[in-house]
Amino acid sequence: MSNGGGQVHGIFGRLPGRILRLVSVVFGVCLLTFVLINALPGNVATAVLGDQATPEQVAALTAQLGLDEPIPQRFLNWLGGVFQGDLGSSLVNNQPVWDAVAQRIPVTLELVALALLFAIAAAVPAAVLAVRKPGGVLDRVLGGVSFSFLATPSFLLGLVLILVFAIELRWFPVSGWVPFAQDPIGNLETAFLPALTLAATPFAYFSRLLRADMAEQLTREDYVTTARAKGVPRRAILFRHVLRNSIFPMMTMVGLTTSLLVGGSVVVESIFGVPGIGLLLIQSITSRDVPVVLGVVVFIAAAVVIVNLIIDMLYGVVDPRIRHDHADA
Amino acid sequence: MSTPIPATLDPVSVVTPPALELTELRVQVGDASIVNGVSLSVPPGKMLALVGESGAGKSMTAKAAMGLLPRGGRITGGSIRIGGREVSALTENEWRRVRGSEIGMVFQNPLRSLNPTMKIGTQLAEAIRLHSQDLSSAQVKARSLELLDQVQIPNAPRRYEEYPHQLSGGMRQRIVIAIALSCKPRVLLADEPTTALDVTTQAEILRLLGDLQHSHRTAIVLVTHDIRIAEDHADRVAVMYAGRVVEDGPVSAVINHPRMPYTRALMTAVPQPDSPPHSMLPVIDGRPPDLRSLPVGCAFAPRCRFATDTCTSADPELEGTADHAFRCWHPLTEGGPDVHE
Amino acid sequence: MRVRLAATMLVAAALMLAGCSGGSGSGAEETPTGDPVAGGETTIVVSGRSWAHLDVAVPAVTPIKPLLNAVYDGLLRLTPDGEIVPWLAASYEASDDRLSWTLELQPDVVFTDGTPFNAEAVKFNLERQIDPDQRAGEGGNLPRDITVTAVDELTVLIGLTEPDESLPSALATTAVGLMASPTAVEKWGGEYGLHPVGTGPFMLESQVVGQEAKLVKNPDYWVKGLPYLDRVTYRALGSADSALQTLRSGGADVMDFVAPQQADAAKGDATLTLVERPALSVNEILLNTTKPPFDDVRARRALGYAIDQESLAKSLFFGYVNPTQSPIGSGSWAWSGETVDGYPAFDLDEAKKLVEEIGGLSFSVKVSNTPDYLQQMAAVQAQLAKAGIEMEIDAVEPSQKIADVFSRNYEAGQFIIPGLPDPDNYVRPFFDSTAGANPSGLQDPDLDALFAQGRTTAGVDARAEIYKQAFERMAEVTPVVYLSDMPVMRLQNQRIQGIEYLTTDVFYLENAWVGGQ
Amino acid sequence: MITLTPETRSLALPPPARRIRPRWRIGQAQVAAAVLIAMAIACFIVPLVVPLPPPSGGDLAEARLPPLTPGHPLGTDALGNDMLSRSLYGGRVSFIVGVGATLIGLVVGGFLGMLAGYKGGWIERVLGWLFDVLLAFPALILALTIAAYLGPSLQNEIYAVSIFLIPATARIARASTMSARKEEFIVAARLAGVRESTILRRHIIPNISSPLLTFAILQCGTAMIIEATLSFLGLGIRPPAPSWGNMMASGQQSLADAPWMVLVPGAFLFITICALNLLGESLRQARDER
Repeated sequence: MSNGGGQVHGIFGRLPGRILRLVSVVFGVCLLTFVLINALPGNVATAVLGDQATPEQVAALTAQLGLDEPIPQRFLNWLGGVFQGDLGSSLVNNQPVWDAVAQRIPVTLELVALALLFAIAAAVPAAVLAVRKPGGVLDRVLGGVSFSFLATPSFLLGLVLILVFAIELRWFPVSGWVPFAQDPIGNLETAFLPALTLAATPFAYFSRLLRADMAEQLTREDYVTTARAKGVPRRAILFRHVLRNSIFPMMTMVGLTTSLLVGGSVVVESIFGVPGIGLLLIQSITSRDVPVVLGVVVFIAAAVVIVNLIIDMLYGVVDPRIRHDHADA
Repeated sequence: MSTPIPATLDPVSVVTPPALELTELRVQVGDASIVNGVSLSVPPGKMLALVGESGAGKSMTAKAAMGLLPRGGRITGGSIRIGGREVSALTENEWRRVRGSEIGMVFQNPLRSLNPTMKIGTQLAEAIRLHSQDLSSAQVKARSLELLDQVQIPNAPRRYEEYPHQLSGGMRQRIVIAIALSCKPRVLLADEPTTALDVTTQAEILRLLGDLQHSHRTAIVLVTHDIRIAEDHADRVAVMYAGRVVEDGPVSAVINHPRMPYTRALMTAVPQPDSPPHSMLPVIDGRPPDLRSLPVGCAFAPRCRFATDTCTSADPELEGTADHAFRCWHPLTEGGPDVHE
Repeated sequence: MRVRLAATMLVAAALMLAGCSGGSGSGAEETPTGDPVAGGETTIVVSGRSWAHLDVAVPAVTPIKPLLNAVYDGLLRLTPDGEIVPWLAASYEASDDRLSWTLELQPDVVFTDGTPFNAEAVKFNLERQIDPDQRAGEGGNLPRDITVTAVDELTVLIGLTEPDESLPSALATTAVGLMASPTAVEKWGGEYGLHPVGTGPFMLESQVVGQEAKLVKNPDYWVKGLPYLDRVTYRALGSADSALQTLRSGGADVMDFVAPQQADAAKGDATLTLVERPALSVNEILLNTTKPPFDDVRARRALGYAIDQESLAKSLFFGYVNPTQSPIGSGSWAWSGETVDGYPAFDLDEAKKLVEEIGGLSFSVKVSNTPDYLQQMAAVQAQLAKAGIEMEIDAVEPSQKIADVFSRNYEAGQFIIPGLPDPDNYVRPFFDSTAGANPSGLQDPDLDALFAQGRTTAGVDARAEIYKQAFERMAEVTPVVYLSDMPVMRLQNQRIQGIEYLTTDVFYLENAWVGGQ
Repeated sequence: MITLTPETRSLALPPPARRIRPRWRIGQAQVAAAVLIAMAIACFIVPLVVPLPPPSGGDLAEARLPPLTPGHPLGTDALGNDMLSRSLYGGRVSFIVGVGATLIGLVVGGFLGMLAGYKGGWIERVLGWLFDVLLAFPALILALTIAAYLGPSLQNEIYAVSIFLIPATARIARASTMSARKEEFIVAARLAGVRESTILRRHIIPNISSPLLTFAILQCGTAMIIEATLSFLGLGIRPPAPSWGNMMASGQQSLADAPWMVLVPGAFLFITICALNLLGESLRQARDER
């Protein structure tokens, strides 16, 4: 995920390099997960067999699942399967990992996307208001709010939001999930509170970053003075000139927070009963369902790396300096 | 309080008020008084060079004239009149209608004066559309291309669609000038416009300013620390030191018959083409005063050869003819020693 | 023919009985106001428990029975009063020597995938339960060596090697009695648990395994006119508080498996009704009698004396539970009363005396790592400390706890065994050395004899007397000490009515309907 | 000597506004540091000095008492344990996990980052790849997996949480090492043949220590939040041993009717992390303005 710096040439020139990097990172994640799960204590068979397990049955299942083979061997088998698109199936209910994950990833991605949207939609105006009078009341209030969000665990925030918005005000349902395809409005209603809970931390990061970046531009960049000399009104300067240049640090931050959000959604999904990937991971970890844990982790890592790859590409598209690098400047 | 200098009896100025007139302007930033009673007047179509070391307050004077004082800066005295209209007490909204239409500004560092992520055309069109909402976008584009031609930018339609990083420093400074002149302002403030450019581009830009001055009858205030630029291009010269004008007069008079020792020192500190090779560059020793605690009397006294007790005890008044004034107890006499021994 | 007619009448009567009176239980919460209205949908929420699949013959750590009983029908059924009545099996009769049982099946019953429900299907299901490879979760409730023969299209004969009076209870209250469609089982094989097909009132429309199951009405359910509801959504949540708030906010009509804490939190809310049933399961600490320190009966009895069930019930469980001295709750016919002679009830001095006698007692208890269980063990730890007993809490995943305890790799383990009315189902396998996994490792011939006798003696009263003696014997030998009984509690709002709540963790939904508002 | 080098006006004059602001910020840092020290003293020293009821083993009869009941200023939890003493003892765990994990992150991450930044070449590529892998792996899930399998001891929790901090710290270390490496005095030292280890020790480490330190302080807060989240998911320190995280986790079940059981530990955590963030932020801004 190194940023788009370094030697600059056409945005598509760097694609093969980036794809190779993506594959190597996802491979690294698979290796790390596999070692992590198999080298650690806890026997899958007993967990799956439950209370009627007799030693012979445990041994039979262990052999059937190939759990007695050395770890490298099992990793290669698993990897072989991955290349044929077969992630194996759950030990608990034989559901192909692919179905279980494919059914839930869109929910988590929607939640993360909504959370990012909320965070950005709130951070931009907040930062603009704060930066109009650096050190002013609004600036301190924004600082205070961001710090308090960073200091509150998301599960506490979630429960408090339930108490306020779902119970007292009855604006939103407490839990449950309506798929977007089925009923978009219902979907947004059920997704609102979880996304809001998830959006707290990124909001804090984004607003701090934006405020600092805009404040610096206002004091240090000459094109702001040019704009003022043109008679451009202050609000237009902030939105049309300064915000435009804050996009880049923001994009990097969005990349960084995506992996944070996917991790954070685990908690939010369990409180609001959202059928996302996070909860599947917790259930599969507690029931030692190795193939599902692996499948989920690979999906999450791939999603995070792809998001950052897209952001890298976007740098080229959004930043004219990169897009038109052949100029004679 | 020195008497304001009556405008010179130029037939044109009698009818129309000076494009820019500062009288006893005082500006403070925090507890430092940067500008201590500056009076200047620039008739339309004329160029005044404001010369002085950095920290002399010349740039702050220009910013004050544009209402672009930094945070914590405020006008504490005197008046600013643009085209006869008093502007020192305008509100931000009122200033916005003046900036760009009545008065324009060009800055020192062309590489950073244009928004890197915006096309040249957009930044130019924005300036035009700001002060004349009635134009259609086609008319605005036409006007922009016309401006680009006026500032001698080759192949304007292609440049219109390009980004700042695709242009050279000189080219970008031309764009900034085009922006500043987009709404035919009365006054153009050029704050060290060529300092960051190489010598050849410097000459082109200054010549461009001269042409625009005459073609648009715009009054130009050229802020610079290099007195030689003033000699070649300006009609009048005002030398500033420690926030005050210490000598003001037509170029020929000030350059050839400087009366204030500091002006002479400024000129000799510049390498002359005909001075012998490897000759030591004459230097004015000492450093500009701290503007938070100005010394009594003439601010230049501590660094002046001719300083006497009177210089350090009483503040010299502006004296001399209406056309060529200076502020010094011991003005240099005609034919006096040119070079300090 | 006559028998079948009578059976259908009996079934109808049972339904009417269940539908109107709604069984015992305090409060007038279930007397339905007005006639049932067809249509509408409901949502049921639960917290702290989830399902991995809906296959009746595969082990499941914490199965959710209401979900199973919505999709599948049982051969027999339990009524809210604890009575076993015919269901898919219109009638059931034991031979004189009690060695064979004849089941007459309901006619014209079809699985939701079109497969006819007949003797062949019953044979397939029962044999699947006892198939060693299948490793059925509750298969242990059927004798290993039963034989099943399909006499004719609608008659099944079950042969036993020795009498098993708990068979009807097994078929009525455990998963072995639930009938799955043979075609579906063969078609899906290992994945059948994700595509359950039964004859029940509802069919599985879609699910996110372990989180949300959406059930839709079975249009040609064999009991005409039922079910009333069109759709049922069953949702598992990670936090008990958010489950309760969902119910309060109207996002759900029923909250299943309500913990005492939530029951207490909801008591002020007039719109919610707490459905209480006499307890069947018991909150207990199982002791491994094969290893120190609990190979010494004095150590086991010291534990009993040191646990003050009264104060646990009052302050930790808000008075919703009762102290108990027997391994089965008061909801069962085999319950022998509040006190059982010989049980070491709370007596701190006695506990201290015993601890001194054996020279100190310290051990570790395996507990499921959820906040509520951990809290209970912390409370017990504090009480035991007063008697000089040192208990260390070893919190593990539920599946890990079960695996450790059943392979006797433990000293003490906290359990709340899913309560069933017949002690033969879930008490005997834990303590009878001749049967089941016997995790306590108890080798007590007298107790084994009593359990065997209990299983083979006909007649409820006779069996009750035998189990009374068995519980007294257990009280003396103390392989287990009790914290309290554990009734299954549910919360529901006024919108839904007609749900049949049982003493076990099951409730039937075909009679449920949602009122106007 | 007339300074002829072209200086833009804004730099020539030190605008007074900029001079005032740092003083206000440094005040902020002192307040934050004071709060942190007070909290640390409260958690580690007060329980030894002031006779407080034991954090666990409380009497059930006194369960669920609201704050300000006599004898229990902050009330009691579901088992009758005094909330104040539990919060203080619990604070120790959160501090230990927070500081411990951050230290590991600082040392391991810092070293790896410095190595990658200084050495460059294939070492940087390999380490860079490793950092990307760890960053691509959502940290909470990584911590979850480790805590779930290693079991709930304090030490395991520190490892679980530190995994999260290592890649982030390493990136900062690499960036500041690379910029420090370009400084003339480092190039000069290398040319003079000074041994690499001394260069690292004497030049690089002091240079990158201040950005790393301020970053570490900010990470400390994040580590405490992760500890609380792990406890909520049932994988943190086991009750009866108190930690702010598991107190909140067990308290959240009765948020509606006994909110103080969650809000008291929540407040302690909130104040500590706010102070940490404030301290980190002020140090960072003070450093930026230098």
